[in-house]
Amino acid sequence: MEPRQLLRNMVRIRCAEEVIADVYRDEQQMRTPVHFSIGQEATAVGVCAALRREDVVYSGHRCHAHYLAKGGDLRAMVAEFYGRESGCASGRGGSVHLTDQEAGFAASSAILGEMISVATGAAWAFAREGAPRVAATFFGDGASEEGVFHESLNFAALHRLPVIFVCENNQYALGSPVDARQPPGTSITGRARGYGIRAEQVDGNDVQAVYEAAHKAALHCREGNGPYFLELDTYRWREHVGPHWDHELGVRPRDEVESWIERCPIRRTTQALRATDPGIEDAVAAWDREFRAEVREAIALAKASPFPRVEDLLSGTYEN
Amino acid sequence: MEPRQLLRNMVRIRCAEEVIADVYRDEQQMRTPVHFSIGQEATAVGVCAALRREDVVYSGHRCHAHYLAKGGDLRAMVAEFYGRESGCASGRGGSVHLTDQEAGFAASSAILGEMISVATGAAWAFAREGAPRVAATFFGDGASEEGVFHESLNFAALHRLPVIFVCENNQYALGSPVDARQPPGTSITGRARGYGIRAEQVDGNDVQAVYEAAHKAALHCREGNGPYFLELDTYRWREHVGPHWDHELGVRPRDEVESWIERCPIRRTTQALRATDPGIEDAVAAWDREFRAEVREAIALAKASPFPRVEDLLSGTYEN
Amino acid sequence: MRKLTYSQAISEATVQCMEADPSIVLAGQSVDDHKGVYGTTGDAFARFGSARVMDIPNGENAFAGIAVGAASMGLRPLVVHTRDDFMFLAMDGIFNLAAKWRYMYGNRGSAPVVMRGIIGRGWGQGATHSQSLQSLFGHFPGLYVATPASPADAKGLLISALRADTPVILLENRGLYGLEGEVPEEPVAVPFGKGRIARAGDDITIVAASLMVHEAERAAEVLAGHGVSAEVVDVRSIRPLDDAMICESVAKTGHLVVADTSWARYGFSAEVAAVVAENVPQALRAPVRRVTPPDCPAPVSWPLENAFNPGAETITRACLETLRAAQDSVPEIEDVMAGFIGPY
Amino acid sequence: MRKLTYSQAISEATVQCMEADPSIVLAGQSVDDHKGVYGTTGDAFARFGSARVMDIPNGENAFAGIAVGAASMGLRPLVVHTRDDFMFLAMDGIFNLAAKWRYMYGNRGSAPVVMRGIIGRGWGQGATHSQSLQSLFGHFPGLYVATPASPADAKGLLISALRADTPVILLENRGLYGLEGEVPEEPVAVPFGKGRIARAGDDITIVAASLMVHEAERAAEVLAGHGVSAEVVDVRSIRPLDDAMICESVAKTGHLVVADTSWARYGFSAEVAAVVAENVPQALRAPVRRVTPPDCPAPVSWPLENAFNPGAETITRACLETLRAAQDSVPEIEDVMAGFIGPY
Ligand SMILES: Cc1ncc(C[n+]2csc(CCOP(=O)(O)OP(=O)(O)O)c2C)c(N)n1
Ligand SMILES: Cc1ncc(C[n+]2csc(CCOP(=O)(O)OP(=O)(O)O)c2C)c(N)n1
Ligand SMILES: [Mg+2]
Ligand SMILES: [Mg+2]
Repeated sequence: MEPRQLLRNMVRIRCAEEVIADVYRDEQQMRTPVHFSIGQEATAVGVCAALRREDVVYSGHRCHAHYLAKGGDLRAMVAEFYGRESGCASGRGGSVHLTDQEAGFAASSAILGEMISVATGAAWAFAREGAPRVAATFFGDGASEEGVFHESLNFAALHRLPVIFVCENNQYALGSPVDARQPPGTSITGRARGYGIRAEQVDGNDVQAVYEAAHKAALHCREGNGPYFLELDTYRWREHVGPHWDHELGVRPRDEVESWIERCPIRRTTQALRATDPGIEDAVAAWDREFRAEVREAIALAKASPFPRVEDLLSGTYEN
Repeated sequence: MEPRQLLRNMVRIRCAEEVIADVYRDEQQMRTPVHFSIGQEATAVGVCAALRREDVVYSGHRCHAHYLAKGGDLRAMVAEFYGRESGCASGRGGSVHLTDQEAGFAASSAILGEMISVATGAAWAFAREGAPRVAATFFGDGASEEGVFHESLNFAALHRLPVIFVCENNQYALGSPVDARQPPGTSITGRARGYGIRAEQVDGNDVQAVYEAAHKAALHCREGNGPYFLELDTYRWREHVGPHWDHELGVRPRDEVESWIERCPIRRTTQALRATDPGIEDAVAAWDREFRAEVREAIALAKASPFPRVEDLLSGTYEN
Repeated sequence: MRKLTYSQAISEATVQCMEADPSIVLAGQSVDDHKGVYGTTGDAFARFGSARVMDIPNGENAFAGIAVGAASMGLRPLVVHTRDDFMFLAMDGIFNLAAKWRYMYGNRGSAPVVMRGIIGRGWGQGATHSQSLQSLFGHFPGLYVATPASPADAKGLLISALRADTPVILLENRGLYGLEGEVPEEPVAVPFGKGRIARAGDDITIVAASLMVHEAERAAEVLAGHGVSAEVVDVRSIRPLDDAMICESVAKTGHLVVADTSWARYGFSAEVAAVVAENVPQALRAPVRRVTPPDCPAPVSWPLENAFNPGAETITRACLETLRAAQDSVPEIEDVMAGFIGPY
Repeated sequence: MRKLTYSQAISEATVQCMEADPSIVLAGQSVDDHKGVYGTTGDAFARFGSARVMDIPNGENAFAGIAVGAASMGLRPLVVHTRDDFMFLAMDGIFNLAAKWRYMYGNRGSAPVVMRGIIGRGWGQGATHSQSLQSLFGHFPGLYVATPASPADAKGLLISALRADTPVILLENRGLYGLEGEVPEEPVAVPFGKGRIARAGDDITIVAASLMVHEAERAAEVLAGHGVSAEVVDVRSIRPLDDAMICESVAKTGHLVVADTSWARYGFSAEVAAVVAENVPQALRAPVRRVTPPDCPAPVSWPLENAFNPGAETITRACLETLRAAQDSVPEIEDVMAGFIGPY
């Protein structure tokens, strides 16, 4: 994918999340917890750009960006936040249970690490079918501490399954920095290598680097060489859950947050493109207007859409 | 510990298990599953010889050897197999729930991997107390695949806890060889290093080598340097559970079993000592007679001992 | 009709379903070994080989999720846990993923995994290798939970499970594997939620699941000798539960004893009592009795284990007490596991 | 008496117990952060620092075992799970280790871990972040399981837990944290197994746990306006369960409604109904009613979530139906979580 397109995709996600965050905070009408990826757009965009439509993506609680990057329907996502029947999970799942099967965004879920195993299972199905499909799963540095990480990587490596494990290391789990949770001098990538899995640690705020690594990973999987592991270093700007900034609450050091804002993946790509593409800043500004309007429209549409009917409360629990 | 003493301890365990296996099979009176370590005595003896009485040992389902090596009461173990009130767990636990607190054999249990976490917790308590005590936990190659392995090693390494992780790699879990369960070209030791844990792979049928490695490990822990990992390669001669030989059932290749019998840790140590200690073979023969008599006596005693009273069925469920 | 043991029936259902549906994969620790999970997986392995009968590494937690992921992509994993106790490690995948998958993604697809869990009754299996977890599994919407008591149901319910579009937990008691019974050769599905009157009677209803159905039948036999006509209801599946059959029986007999291998508190026996208290309380002519293990972990020592496991004798006494009849002549009834040759 | 919120009461009990007993260590994911687990751990962190209020890595499975190992060696871990749903990952440690430790090693020692699990009611917490797991925990011998409904009990039961020599699960509903009530300043232990008559009445008994006690009280208020005198029994702990109090109340009123946030099937409400069916069935003058969530996972969309969560209105209707009274005048009663400001 062209750098310009990568940039555009990041801008769209940023716009969506920023608008949603404001409305979420001001209106209190999206009654579901929200975990924003503002500042982390390059990981979602870079990885998904390297995937095909028939490849599938899984994610965790912080999933909006992955959903959008894989081509998930924005309107259906916003409607889900508003709990509408037109939501991507018909209002049953909320912001942490996004799905868009047509776009190949299989599922996200809110129990840490779960989807590492589920994606492995999808890859197992693909491998058995002999389909050249790849499953990719995003999860955090925190989720990598769960036992399911170990068991899944072992299984995937043993059976050479076409799954890309994408660890978004945003340095924190809730308010807890990664070095308070993992032994000094070690890395998640290092642990992944312990299973014989090809693993790479990449600057997660460099969308081009992420894209290239993911491209290599997808090829590796598709050619039957087994799983691939990517650790992408990045940072979330906002609080763990919700629309606010947490350095204002003293959770993380202000200068740490600011140093990462300096490394904004969107600004960085824009600057990199400026030399060869002098109109890029205007383009970004135009995209920004375009996408904010798109999101506001999706919000208006969602609010005008009907809620699920209470009579349908039970339906979907069992097959019919 | 002197090689002669190590050898004697191995002979005692071998005698105990062989006698018990015969009686178990012939009498059908020990109504509890039994997992023999025949052929694996060097791991138990080598590690426990390097520990102090106040250090504690944990084990899994295959625990008789560890219990005896740590100084657990043979009579109480045998009585436990017979379900007697005088059993080491008062007949409540059976062969997989051995305990001898005075000897520092803390506990064994039959759910794979559990005790990796429990030993880590004990080490956590020791570290907090500032006590120079060490916890060691034996587990198999199979148990190392469980998620609890990953989570426990992470915690132990992060907090530099005095725990020795002893993986007895006997090449099988039930009928499943290790290379059917773990990715090629990788090792359990390699994975342990991923947590920054000092780790060593040692010939588990060489009791001297095991002892020396464990000695180093215990010192490392006691000096506050954090956990230590030992992978000990060995082999069980008998079937997974029960007194029989399984190559007769076609479970494992006869020549594989035989090649490991060739490497019998007892024979090997005896041969190694012969040069400097020409009376060693006679000593072994004498020990053999002595220990077999000891075990038979323990069996007779157990059979003459009372069962728990049915009125006491509930007691021990709650504090009194 | 031709007879099979309970384990042969499971084996036959597995092979027939795998033949009919190439998407079925049988997976579990050492399902491919010489014992073939007590004779239930060996035939499938012989027929389909390691590509479809797959030994898996230890790691129950991930494998539950792996099965869900595969099932949602069209595979049909049949996962075997040689003790249901190991499923504590798989509960996140079972309850947070499998049971909720269809609902929480807005009815857009399913993850129809099938899990067999074996209850390790007897021979000193002890506290962590002999628990009956039906009551736990029964609590959660989104699952079917079956507890076949007869070889025919072991076959028929497994067939239903492998055709369902809902995740299914099948609990099998190890003590049943040797039991013989008539089993149709063709793959006849037994539906979930339909109980079975294992024995008809008028004076008292004994509701039971799995192994306890046999204990109840043995008790009914003894009771007949006392002039008591007991009706035995085999629920077959505990989710859905055949409320109607239970209530009809109790409406007729006026007396209820529930027999179960799981603990009383918040258990299967509580649910059956509640169903009656909700629907036909006025029919009860005496208090409900629960015959279950006592409120402690399972001990190993055999006199304790014998006292722990509820059996025909306890059921018989409970029925007679419920009917206020004399009990002094209840004979000692041997435990179902008597004569078993170890190690298990 | 001085008033505290439910979360302040937990915080106070924690600090007082940690002061009295240096072996207590409070551990959980981000227990040391600015939110301090909804205000329940911040004071302890401020007072005792990171040596005794410890952020832990993610890994619920191992940490349950770590806590058991530490407890068996004399530490007293108080482990916090910010959603009880995460405890599915810890169930092997809870049920196979903690609950059985004392018994299965022959009464030679104990592993008295205390685990707090928070039920994430409301604000679209959804299927995997708002389950009430009391019925599961209640099933297993070897544990105490408490469900405090008032600030005083939140304090008193936590104190009992931290002094017990048996492992304890405390379930707290997030919807209760803001609730105020009188709480003694001194550390007064509330025993397990003793219920509380939250409101006395004569016509019907409402048995409830945790948050549902308040819904029951609100329902009782409305019922009083209908001339119905409802007695509300707060069980306080579900293991042991105060059978006697439940039976006495039903013996008096002849009518029973059980209100619970966990599912009906094989749940708390089943057990309460069973206790009555076992002990005082003849007292029942009408069928028992269970007011619980419907048999589906928790949805997110708020009209569905409202319909899913049982509340005062449903309880009121159930009581009136039980008493066969007219229902047309039941007012709409706002959900307890109304007015809550997100994100949670
Ligand atoms: C099994 C489980 N334990 C705990 C939680 C609570 N929790 C939600 S998000 C989170 C931190 C996740 O950190 P990370 O995986 O790094 O993802 P990030 O939020 O940084 O994107 C925790 C502990 C959970 N959802 N699931
Ligand atoms: C959690 C769990 N899963 C499965 C089992 C069944 N099981 C008992 S022993 C065993 C194999 C263990 O292999 P390993 O850890 O290598 O120990 P070994 O028997 O070789 O000494 C298995 C799978 C169990 N006890 N616990
Ligand atoms: Mg993170
Ligand atoms: Mg092994």
